[in-house]
Amino acid sequence: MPTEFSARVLANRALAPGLFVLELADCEPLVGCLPGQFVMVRGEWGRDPLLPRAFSLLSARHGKCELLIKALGRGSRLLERSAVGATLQLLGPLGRPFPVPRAERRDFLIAGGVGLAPLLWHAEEAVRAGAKVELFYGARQEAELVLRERIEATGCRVQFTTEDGSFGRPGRVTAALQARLDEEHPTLLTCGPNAMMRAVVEIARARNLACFVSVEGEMACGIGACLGCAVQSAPGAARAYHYACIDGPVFDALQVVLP
Amino acid sequence: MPTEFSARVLANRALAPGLFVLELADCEPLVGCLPGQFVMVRGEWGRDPLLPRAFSLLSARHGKCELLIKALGRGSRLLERSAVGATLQLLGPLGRPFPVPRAERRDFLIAGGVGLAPLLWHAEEAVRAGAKVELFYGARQEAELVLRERIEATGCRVQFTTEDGSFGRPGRVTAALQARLDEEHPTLLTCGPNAMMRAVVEIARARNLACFVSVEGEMACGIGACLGCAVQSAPGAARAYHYACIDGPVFDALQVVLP
Amino acid sequence: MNLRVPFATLDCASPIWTASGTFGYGREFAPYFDLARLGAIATKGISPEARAGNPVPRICETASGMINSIGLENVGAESFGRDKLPFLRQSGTNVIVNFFGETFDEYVACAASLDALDGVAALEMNVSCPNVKKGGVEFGVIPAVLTELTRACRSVTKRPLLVKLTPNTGDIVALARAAVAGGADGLSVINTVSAMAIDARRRRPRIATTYGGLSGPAIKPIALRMVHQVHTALPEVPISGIGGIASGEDVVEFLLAGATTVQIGTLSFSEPSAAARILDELSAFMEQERISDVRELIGALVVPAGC
Amino acid sequence: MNLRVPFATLDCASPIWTASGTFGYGREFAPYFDLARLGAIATKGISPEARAGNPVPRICETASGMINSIGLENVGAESFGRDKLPFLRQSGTNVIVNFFGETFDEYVACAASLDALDGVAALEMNVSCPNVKKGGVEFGVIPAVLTELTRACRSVTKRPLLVKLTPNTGDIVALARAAVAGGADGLSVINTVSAMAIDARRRRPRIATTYGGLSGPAIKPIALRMVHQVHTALPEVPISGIGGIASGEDVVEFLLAGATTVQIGTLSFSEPSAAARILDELSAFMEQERISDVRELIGALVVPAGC
Ligand SMILES: Cc1cc2nc3c(=O)[nH]c(=O)nc-3n(C[C@H](O)[C@H](O)[C@H](O)COP(=O)(O)OP(=O)(O)OC[C@H]3O[C@@H](n4cnc5c(N)ncnc54)[C@H](O)[C@@H]3O)c2cc1C
Ligand SMILES: Cc1cc2nc3c(=O)[nH]c(=O)nc-3n(C[C@H](O)[C@H](O)[C@H](O)COP(=O)(O)OP(=O)(O)OC[C@H]3O[C@@H](n4cnc5c(N)ncnc54)[C@H](O)[C@@H]3O)c2cc1C
Ligand SMILES: Cc1cc2nc3c(=O)[nH]c(=O)nc-3n(C[C@H](O)[C@H](O)[C@H](O)COP(=O)(O)O)c2cc1C
Ligand SMILES: Cc1cc2nc3c(=O)[nH]c(=O)nc-3n(C[C@H](O)[C@H](O)[C@H](O)COP(=O)(O)O)c2cc1C
Ligand code: FES
Ligand code: FES
Repeated sequence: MPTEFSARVLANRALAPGLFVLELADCEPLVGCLPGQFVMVRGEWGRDPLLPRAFSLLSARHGKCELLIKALGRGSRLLERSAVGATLQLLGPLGRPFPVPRAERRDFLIAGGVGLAPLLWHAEEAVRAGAKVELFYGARQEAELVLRERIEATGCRVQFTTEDGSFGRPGRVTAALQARLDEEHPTLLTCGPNAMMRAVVEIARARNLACFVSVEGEMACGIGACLGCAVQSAPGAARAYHYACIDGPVFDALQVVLP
Repeated sequence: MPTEFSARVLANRALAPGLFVLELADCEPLVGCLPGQFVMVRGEWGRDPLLPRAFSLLSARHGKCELLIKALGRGSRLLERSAVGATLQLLGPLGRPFPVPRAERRDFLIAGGVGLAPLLWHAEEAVRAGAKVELFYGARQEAELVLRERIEATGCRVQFTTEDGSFGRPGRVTAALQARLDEEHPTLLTCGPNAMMRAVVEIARARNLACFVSVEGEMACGIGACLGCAVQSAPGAARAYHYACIDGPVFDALQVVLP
Repeated sequence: MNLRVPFATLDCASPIWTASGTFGYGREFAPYFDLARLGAIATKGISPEARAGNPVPRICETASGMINSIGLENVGAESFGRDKLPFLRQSGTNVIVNFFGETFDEYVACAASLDALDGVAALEMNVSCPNVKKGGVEFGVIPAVLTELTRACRSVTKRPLLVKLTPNTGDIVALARAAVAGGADGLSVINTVSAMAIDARRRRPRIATTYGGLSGPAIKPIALRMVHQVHTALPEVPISGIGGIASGEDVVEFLLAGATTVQIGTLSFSEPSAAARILDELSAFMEQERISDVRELIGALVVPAGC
Repeated sequence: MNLRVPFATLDCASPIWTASGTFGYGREFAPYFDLARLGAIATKGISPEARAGNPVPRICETASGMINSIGLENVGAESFGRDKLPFLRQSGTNVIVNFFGETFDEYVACAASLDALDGVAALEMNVSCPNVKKGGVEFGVIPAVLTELTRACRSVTKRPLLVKLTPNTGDIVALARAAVAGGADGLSVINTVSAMAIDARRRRPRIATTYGGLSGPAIKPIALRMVHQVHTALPEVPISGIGGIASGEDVVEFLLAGATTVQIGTLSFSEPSAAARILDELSAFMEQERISDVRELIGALVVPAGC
C-alpha cells in the first residue's frame, strides 16, 4: 500500500554538475518495494511548485532510500539545494516494478541518463539473486556517466558508452547493445530518454526479444486519480490509454506506444 | 543607495519556540546603515511566497547582518528552516532610521516582541556613542523575552515586563514606562505591536514627549513603487498618506495615524 | 464541536467535499483516510457513454496551479453504476454524481439514468468544463440556455440538482440566477479557468488541446470573489465553494464568503490525504477561535461600511 | 542578436516594457538597472486631477500572486508633466502614459492634455481597472462603449493609442475587436483579474475595498490564453502581453502566442531589477536556440493539426 510520509535528508551528494543523489531516512513504508517502482516527492516550499515530482528508486533498504536526480526544472533544482536534515514529503511505493530477476532469465539493462537508477538497483538485486545481467549505460560525455564505481562493484558485465567518445565505447548505447545481441538472446529492460527507449524497442521487435520500458511523463497524482499520465495503448488494445502511474511505469513494450 | 544582493546564512539560532535570529554574510551593501532601517528578504523558493518580506536589522556590521524573526506565516516559517550555507536574496538598506543617538538626548526605548530588533541595536549604538538610553521590553511570558544577555551586556538600564508575571515586572510594558516617566522627560522610541505603540503615543501626547514609532504593514516592494504601504497622515497634513517604506518605517508620531 | 451541515436536502458529516475529476471514483483515496469524514464525494464527470478522453499531454504545472485537459474521460453511466458506485455507496459519505452530455438531450438522458441508480445522493451538472468542444462551455455561458437545460434535467430527477458554474464569464451572478431560475437546488462555484501554457523551446502548446482548465491555489482569489458575489446576490441558495483550497483557513474564507460547503480539488493530487488534513485544520481553527458550530461561519463575513 | 521591435509606430530597444502601476514613475527603479534597455515604460495611471487612492489595506499576497486595490492613486496630469515626465524623458526609453478618467469626458480630456506633453511616446488607455467604482471597469466591458470611448480618445491625440483590456469578461476577442474598431493602434492584454481574499480570524476582507485585482505568476496562464485568442482573431494588431511574467522563457511564451512586446508587472516588486534579469534571460535563450532576431518568435507558435 502506498503511504504518505516524511523523510529526512541524510545526504545530498553531487555526482556531476546537475546530477546528485539524495539519501533519505525514515523510509520504512518503502520496505519490500522493487526496482522500477517510484515515489512522489515534495519539498518544504510554498504552493509553488504545487505538484510533487516522481522519482524512481535507486535503492530502498533498511528504512533508507536513494534517489538519483538530474537538476532540470523548478522542482529538481529546489531538491538539489536540499540541506542535510531537511524534511521531504514522500508518497510511495508506487507503480509496477521491472520483472523480478530470475536465475533462468538473462537481462540486458539499457540505461540512459538518470534512467540508470532503477536498472542499477535491478542489477544489484539480480546479482544477489544469482541472476546474470549485463548493463549498457550511455551518456553524452564522461562526466555524465555517474556511479561507475558502484556499477562496477556489482560485478556484472558493463558496457559504458559516450556519444563524444570521452569514456567507454564511442557512440550510442543502442549500437553497443546491437553488437552484443549478435551473441545473446536476452530480455531487454530499459529506462532513459524516450528516443533511446524507442530505439531499444525497435531492436527488440526486430530480434523478437522480450522488452520492458519504464515510461516517464507528466504526473500529477501518482495514484490513478488525475488521468494525466496517459500513455497510448498499442494498436488493437481494449483501452485507448494505459496509465503510467498505476499500470506502469514499467510496461511490456508490446502494451504501449512510447511518446 | 539600496542594492539587491545575495547573502549567505552563517547561523540560524532558535531563541524560543518560533523566535530565531538569522546571521547573514556577504552584506557589504549594508555598511553604514542605521537602527530602524530594514531589508526585504526572499528565500530560494518558487513563486510562492511571491513577495519579499521586510525585516528590521538587529545589526549590520563588518559585512554581516542579523535579523530577529518571529515565525508567523508562510514566509517567516520558510525562513525559520533556512539551512546554514543557504542563500537569501536581500534588498537594502531601506527606509529611514530612528534618530541617531546623541549624548545630549535621553532616549527611552519601548520594545514589544520582535520590535526589539532595531531598538536593541539602537541601544548598542547609543552606548558606543556615549548616549544614555533606557530599554523597556515586554512580552507575554518569560520565554518570549529573548536576547536578555545581550541586552544586559549593553549596560543600559533595562526594565523587562511580562504580562503573566513570569519574569521582570508583571503587566504591560507601557505601565512600566508610565511609572518611570514620573521621574524623567525623555524622547520615546518605540517598535512593536500597533496596540502597544498606540499606547506609547498616547503617553507621549499626554506628557508632551517627542515620540518616534516604527510602523509595520503590508509591503510589496519596499521602494515606493507599489503604494501598498500607505499609512494615514495625521489630520491636517498636506498629503492623505505617507509611505512606510520610503517616508518611514520610523515616523515622528505626530506625522501619522497608527493603523 | 459541530461540523455537520445541511446542503439542500443533503445531510453532510462535514463541509468538506472532494471535487469532481480530482478524486477519481473515491476508491483511489481510500488507503489514505476515512472517506466517511467527507460531507460528500463528487465523482468524475459521467457521460451517457464511456469516453477515452483527450490526447496527451493532458496536464501541465503552472505557478501554484495546473492546467488540465483530460477531456472528461470516464467509464460511462452504465459502467459507473455497475463498477464504481458499489464501492462509493458503502463509503459512508454522500455520493454526488457529476455529469454532462454532448447535446441537450444527452444531458437530460444522463440525468435520468443516474437518477435511477441506488445510492446517488445528488447530481452535479457540469456545464462549465472548457475542455470539450461540443459538450462543455456552450451550455454554461448563455443564461437562457442554462435555465432551460437546468429545468429539463431538474424535471427528470428527484434528487437535489447542483449546477456547477464556469468562471469564464464577465457576469457570474447572471449565470447563478439563470441556474436557479431553472430549478437548481444548489450551485458549485467554480470550475476551472480557461488557460494556456507553451513549451518555449518546442514552440508548442503544453496541452494537446491548446487550451485547458486552470486549477489550484492560483485561482483561489478568483473563486472566492465569485462565491461572495453569488452569495450576496442570492443569499438563500446553498453554494459549494471550489477553487484552490489548500488549508483549513482557506475553508473558513469560503464559508465566510457564503459557501455552505467547499470542495477540495487539485490539492488531492499533491497530497492524497489533503481533504482530511484540511478538515483537521478546520477543527483546530474552530477550537482556537472558540467556534462551536461550523454553521456560524457561513456568510459571516463582516464588510466594514463604506467599502 | 537583434532585440529591437517595432510596436505600432514606436521603435522599441527590446520587447520588454514595464507595466503601469508597478514601476512607479520610473525613477524609483533607476538605481537598479539602465532603463534605456527597456522598450518602454508604462507610467502609473494618470487622471486629470490627482487622486489620493483607496484606504488601507491595499495589497495582500496570494499563492504566486497578489491582490491590489491602490485605487489609481496618482499625482494628476499636470503634476505628472511638471514633476515626473522630465526624468522619464531623459531615461532613454519610450514613455507610454497610462491614463483614465471617471467619466467619458474626463477620459477624453485626459488624453488631450497628455497628448500636449513633450516626450510622451504613446498613450495606454486603462479601461479595465476593476478597482474604482466610477472610472474603471464599466468602460471596458461593453463593446459598444469601448469602441466609442476609443474613438473619442483616438481623435484627440496624434500619438499611438493602446487600449488595455480587462480579463473580467467571457469574450476577450469581442473587446479586442471593439477597441480596434474604435481606432486602437495596439492592445495591452491583460489587466488584473477581479479577486478577493479574507482574513479568516478577523472575518474581514483583506483589501479595504473588498475586491481587488489579482496579478503575478498565478494569472500568467490566463493572460497567455487571452493573448493567443486575440492574436488568432486579429493577427495584424500589435499586442503587448501582460500577466505574471517572471522569466525569459515566460517572455518567449507570450511572443510565440502573438505578443509583439510584453510588460513586466508584479515581478518588479519582488525584485526591482526583474525586467533587466528577464531581458538577460531572453538573450540567453535566443543564443542557446540560435535565434538571431527576436521578431522571429512573434506569433511563431506551432499548433499541431487536429488540436
Ligand atoms: C515514473 C517516473 C520516474 C522518474 N524518475 C526520475 C529519476 O529517477 N530521476 C530524475 O531525475 N527524474 C525522474 N523523473 C522525472 C522527474 O519526475 C521530473 O519530471 C524531473 O525532475 C523534472 O522536474 P522539474 O521540477 O525539475 O522540472 P519542471 O520543468 O519544473 O517540471 C514541470 C512539470 O513537468 C513535468 N516534467 C518535466 N519534465 C519531465 C520529464 N522528463 N518526465 C516527466 N515529467 C516531466 C514535471 O513532473 C512537472 O510536473 C521521473 C519521472 C517519472 C514519471
Ligand atoms: C518595516 C518592517 C519591519 C519588520 N521587521 C520585522 C522583524 O524585525 N522581525 C519580524 O519577525 N518581522 C518583521 N516584520 C514583519 C515581516 O515583514 C512579516 O510581515 C512577518 O514575518 C509575517 O510574514 P509571513 O510571511 O510569516 O506571514 P504571511 O502571513 O505569509 O504574510 C503575508 C503577507 O502579509 C504581510 N504581513 C503579515 N503580517 C504582517 C505584519 N505584522 N506586518 C507587516 N506585514 C505583514 C507579509 O509581509 C506578507 O506580504 C517587519 C515588517 C515591516 C513592514
Ligand atoms: C484533472 C482535473 C479533472 C477535472 N474533471 C472535472 C470533471 O470531470 N467535472 C467537473 O465538473 N469538474 C472537473 N474538474 C474541476 C474541479 O472539480 C474543480 O472545479 C477545479 O479543479 C477547481 O478546484 P481546485 O482549484 O481545488 O482544483 C477537474 C479538475 C481537474 C484538475
Ligand atoms: C499595485 C498595482 C498597481 C497597478 N496600477 C495600474 C494602473 O494604474 N493602470 C493600469 O492600467 N494597470 C495597473 N496595474 C496592472 C498592471 O499594469 C498589470 O496589467 C497587471 O498587474 C498584470 O501584470 P503582472 O501579473 O505582471 O503584474 C497595476 C497592478 C498592480 C499590481
Ligand atoms: S499520475 Fe495521476 S493518474 Fe497517473
Ligand atoms: S512597500 Fe511598495 S510603496 Fe512602500
